[in-house]
Amino acid sequence: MRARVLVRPKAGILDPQGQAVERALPALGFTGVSNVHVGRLIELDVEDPAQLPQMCEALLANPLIEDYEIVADGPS
Amino acid sequence: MRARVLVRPKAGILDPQGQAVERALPALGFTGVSNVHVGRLIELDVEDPAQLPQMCEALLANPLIEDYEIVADGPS
Amino acid sequence: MTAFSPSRKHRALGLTDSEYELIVELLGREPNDVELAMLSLMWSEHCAYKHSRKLLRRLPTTGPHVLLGPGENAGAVDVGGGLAVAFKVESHNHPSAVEPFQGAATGVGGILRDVFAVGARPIAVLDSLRFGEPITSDRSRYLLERAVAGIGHYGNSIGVPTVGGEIYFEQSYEQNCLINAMCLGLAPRERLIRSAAAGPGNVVVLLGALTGRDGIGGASVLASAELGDGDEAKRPSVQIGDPFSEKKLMECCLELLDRDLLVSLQDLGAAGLTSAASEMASKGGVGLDIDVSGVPLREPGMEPFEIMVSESQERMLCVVEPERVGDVVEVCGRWETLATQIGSVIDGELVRVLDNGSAVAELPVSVLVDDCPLYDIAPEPPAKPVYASPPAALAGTESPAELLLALLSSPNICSRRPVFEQYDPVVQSRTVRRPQEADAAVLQLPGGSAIAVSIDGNGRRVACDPRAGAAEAVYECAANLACVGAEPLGLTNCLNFGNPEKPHVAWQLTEAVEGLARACEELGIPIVGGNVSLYNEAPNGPIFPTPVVGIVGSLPDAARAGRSGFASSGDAIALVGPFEPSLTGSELAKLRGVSPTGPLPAIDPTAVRAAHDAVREGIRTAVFHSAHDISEGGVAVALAECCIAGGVGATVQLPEGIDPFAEAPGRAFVVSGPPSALAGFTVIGEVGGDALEIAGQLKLAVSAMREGYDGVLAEVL
Amino acid sequence: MKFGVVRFPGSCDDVDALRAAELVGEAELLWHADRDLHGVDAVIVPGGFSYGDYLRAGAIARFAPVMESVAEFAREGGLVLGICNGFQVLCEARLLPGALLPNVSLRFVFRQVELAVARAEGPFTGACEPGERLSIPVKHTTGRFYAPDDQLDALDASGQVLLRYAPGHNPNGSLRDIAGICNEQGNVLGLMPHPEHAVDPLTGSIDGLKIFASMRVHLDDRVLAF
Ligand SMILES: Nc1ncnc2c1ncn2[C@@H]1O[C@H](COP(=O)(O)OP(=O)(O)O)[C@@H](O)[C@H]1O
Ligand SMILES: [Mg+2]
Repeated sequence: MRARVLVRPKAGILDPQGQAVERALPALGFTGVSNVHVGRLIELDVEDPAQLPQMCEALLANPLIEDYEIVADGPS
Repeated sequence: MRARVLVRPKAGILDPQGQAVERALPALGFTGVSNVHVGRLIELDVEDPAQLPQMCEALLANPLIEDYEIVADGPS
Repeated sequence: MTAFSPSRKHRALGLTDSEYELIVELLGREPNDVELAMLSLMWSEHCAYKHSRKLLRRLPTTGPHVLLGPGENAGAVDVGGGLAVAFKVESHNHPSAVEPFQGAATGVGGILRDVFAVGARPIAVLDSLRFGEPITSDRSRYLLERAVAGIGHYGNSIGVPTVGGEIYFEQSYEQNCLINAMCLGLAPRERLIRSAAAGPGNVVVLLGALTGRDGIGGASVLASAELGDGDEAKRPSVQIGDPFSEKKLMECCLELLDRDLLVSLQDLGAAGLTSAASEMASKGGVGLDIDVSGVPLREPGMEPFEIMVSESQERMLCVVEPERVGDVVEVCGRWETLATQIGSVIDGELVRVLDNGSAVAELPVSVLVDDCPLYDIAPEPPAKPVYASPPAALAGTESPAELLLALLSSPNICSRRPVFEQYDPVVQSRTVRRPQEADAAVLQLPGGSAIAVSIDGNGRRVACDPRAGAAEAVYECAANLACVGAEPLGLTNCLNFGNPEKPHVAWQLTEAVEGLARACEELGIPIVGGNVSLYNEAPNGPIFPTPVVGIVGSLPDAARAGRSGFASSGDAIALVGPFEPSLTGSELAKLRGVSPTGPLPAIDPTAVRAAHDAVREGIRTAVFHSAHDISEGGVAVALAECCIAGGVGATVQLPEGIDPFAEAPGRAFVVSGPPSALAGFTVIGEVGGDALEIAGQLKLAVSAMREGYDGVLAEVL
Repeated sequence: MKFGVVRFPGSCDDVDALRAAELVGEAELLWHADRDLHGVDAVIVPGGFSYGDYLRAGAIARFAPVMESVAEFAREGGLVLGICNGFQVLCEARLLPGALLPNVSLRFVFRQVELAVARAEGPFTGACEPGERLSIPVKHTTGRFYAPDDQLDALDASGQVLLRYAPGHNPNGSLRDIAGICNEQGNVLGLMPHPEHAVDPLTGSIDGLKIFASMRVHLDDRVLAF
């Protein structure tokens, strides 16, 4: 199965990357954008999707600072 | 509107991060994982979602080496 | 006889009709597609140096310390104690204009490979950068920021310190930024290895990364054609650098050489396998068989020609005796580096490309490497000025103090700290002088001695007067070495120019090479290698002609390496060297909006050499507490920099008739030391206080000067 | 006494750490794929970019076979010093609390910074004076120490913060200016600055030597106590 893991900074932790994007957009003429956060996207083919939560806890995300979300993407 | 932008390395472009993760997983006891790619996840509130494609081209992605995908996420 | 390929593919690949005809004549037949792809790259400007090779013959290349000269992956000099230093500078201009982060990063990756290809462990990187104006151009700021990040990314991640460099901002680089990277490596003398393949029956092994469709056609299209608008289709896929792979590849190659397991080693750069295989065969006077079906691929379905010309990064090619292949594979396994047998050394003089055993290309090594026609260029001095005047930044009514502040805060002179803070200068524990501590970087060697290195080149001055400007680059670089107490051993250079088929660019190139050669002869410095980057041209004209030189020198005692900043109150300040500066080509002239034309002041080689010797000696004997050469911004800026670096003021009286802002790089120095020790020199004042006072001209607090000096790049970056 | 310096693929400051350790004792490299710690008395997890720092700095390295042995060694009270990337690895391995996030500037920064010794006792800072300032370089992209507030309070209360950036010297936005912390037992230290690059007057300051000397003294005392 093809799966996506979305990893984002936990709420309340300073996200300078998100802030940098938010600051840069108006200069490029894009207005009305707020609440920007930048995280990681991991896409993979996995034979046993049941393993995904453990993979996230162990490697793909750091639960102290990041939340993750697993999205099934259909057959690979 | 809350939106997500998924940014990933273009097909055929070297993805060292994806390779490193793919090589690490078996050592942790996770087998049957392949085709791993690591990209960026950008989440944002945007008043005018029609601007998103231009934002991606101009800032959020580097069109020379990255593809992007815009996912509407419902009201912010 | 005319024998155009029916489809005229050769033209799309960058070969002229007559070059194609010559190929057909040499082969006695039409080349097939694989052969045409290989030849088009080997006969490109980038690989064949067809517009510059004849000129390069003018350069002096021999000297008592030279171990490897031009022709090898990197040159090398003997630094004593049984050690050799290998070094080279290379450009990555066009890829960086397309994607500055990856372009600059892979530029560093490439020059590192050239250095460990000769068996030397990379110990330092320097970079020489040129962009358009940072204050007015968004694009220039973007290129600057991303290129610097890319250089740092690669060097920092691989554990090689970036110890120096230079940056200039000029309108002429707006479309064509220059990214030149230099690397130095250290090896026991006897460990230096050449790239010549030898021993028919020996195995050809490909090391490192998987081969993908990176930079297919990159060498000929990217490096030999002008970047114009609407050239999207020509842009090949961008190469991504992976410093982690290269770190493993580097450690792996160095261990293979330590254990004496290789016959020869060669990096894969422009033109990939084609160039590496041809060069190794040519140097060894042997043939090679390469079977592309054995090459590990990143993408399925690659054609043999794609595999042969791919420029995927982080790969090396080596020749191994059959009985040692097992050991080689074992070492590579430990370093998680792929090692694949892809061919063998054969008798004869053919490079044969096989696909699962059947030949898909068969080319004589000589046709690949030697037979590309070398062109004479047609130099012609320009009839009218080539470069427009820069916009004037000064009103013309400023006081000397205001002029000094304007110069200190101009992008070409201000502090580079916001840039070099992004580079690790200390990893490997050799760095005795970091950026901004002295005019050259100093690296200690085992046994207490040290080497020094600097990289220099002021394109605006070369634009004024190509011959004198190029010579000045050599003098200035050698002067920087003198300031830390080092004696030059060898020089590398990168010639960044516009389109040499245009007569005035041909003239700039010819004159600059002459200036370079003469300055090296006058100072007794051999040129051990370099690189040429041509066609740096936008629709509105060429870049400033920009020869960049890097010199490596040695000093006997690392503990006595010089510094640029004034050291103690009460020291006397003296001028050393002949000094008849002019405003032509100066930073002040630029700020005043004057176009870069006109002859530069003449150099008296004997007097300059004596000045370099005196400064070197003064530093080595610790008679001088500081030394700094007088370059951009003249003696006033030099004094201000000594004050800022030392955190102390100075009071001086300039000799009659010297304009404090006029320039004559590479000849003269500001030194300080105990008054008694400086008695024999032209003493102009004293260190002390918290302001710089130039009698009759200006008085500025050191803090005010520092504020101007430190602010500018921090704001644009 | 002997130090072991771990070498991952991508370690950069391993040889520097080895040389620094050799100034106060013996030292050898420990290969990442090897579980055997060769009987060393203290382990240094050095700086660099283990596994390219891909995904998250230190995330992949913590699974190296050698790290299993290092974790066990630490649990048994062995001295473990993690420098820069080593600090990141130790946090990822949960041998130290908290995490290291990208610098607020989002850039790599090299800078000679001043550190204030927050606690001048124990195996890593015992040779320092209380309140002493140390001049030591930092060089990293991911050095902003983070832990939730309550955990930070606990670290402060238990004296686990050994080193802070002196006022005005925080290069990365670390919470509470934290530059180096130890575990509860006090035998594992992680710090972002590079003491191994401050051991030779020719190449910088020699203030970093204090950390290595403290370790030496601590181990010698322990041997004497037996
Ligand atoms: N400007 C120059 N001065 C001296 N030697 C040069 C110059 N340009 C190129 N060379 C030499 O020509 C050879 C080929 O250069 P290059 O194609 O850049 O090598 P590589 O493929 O190893 O990067 C090298 O040995 C190099 O040192
Ligand atoms: Mg080479």
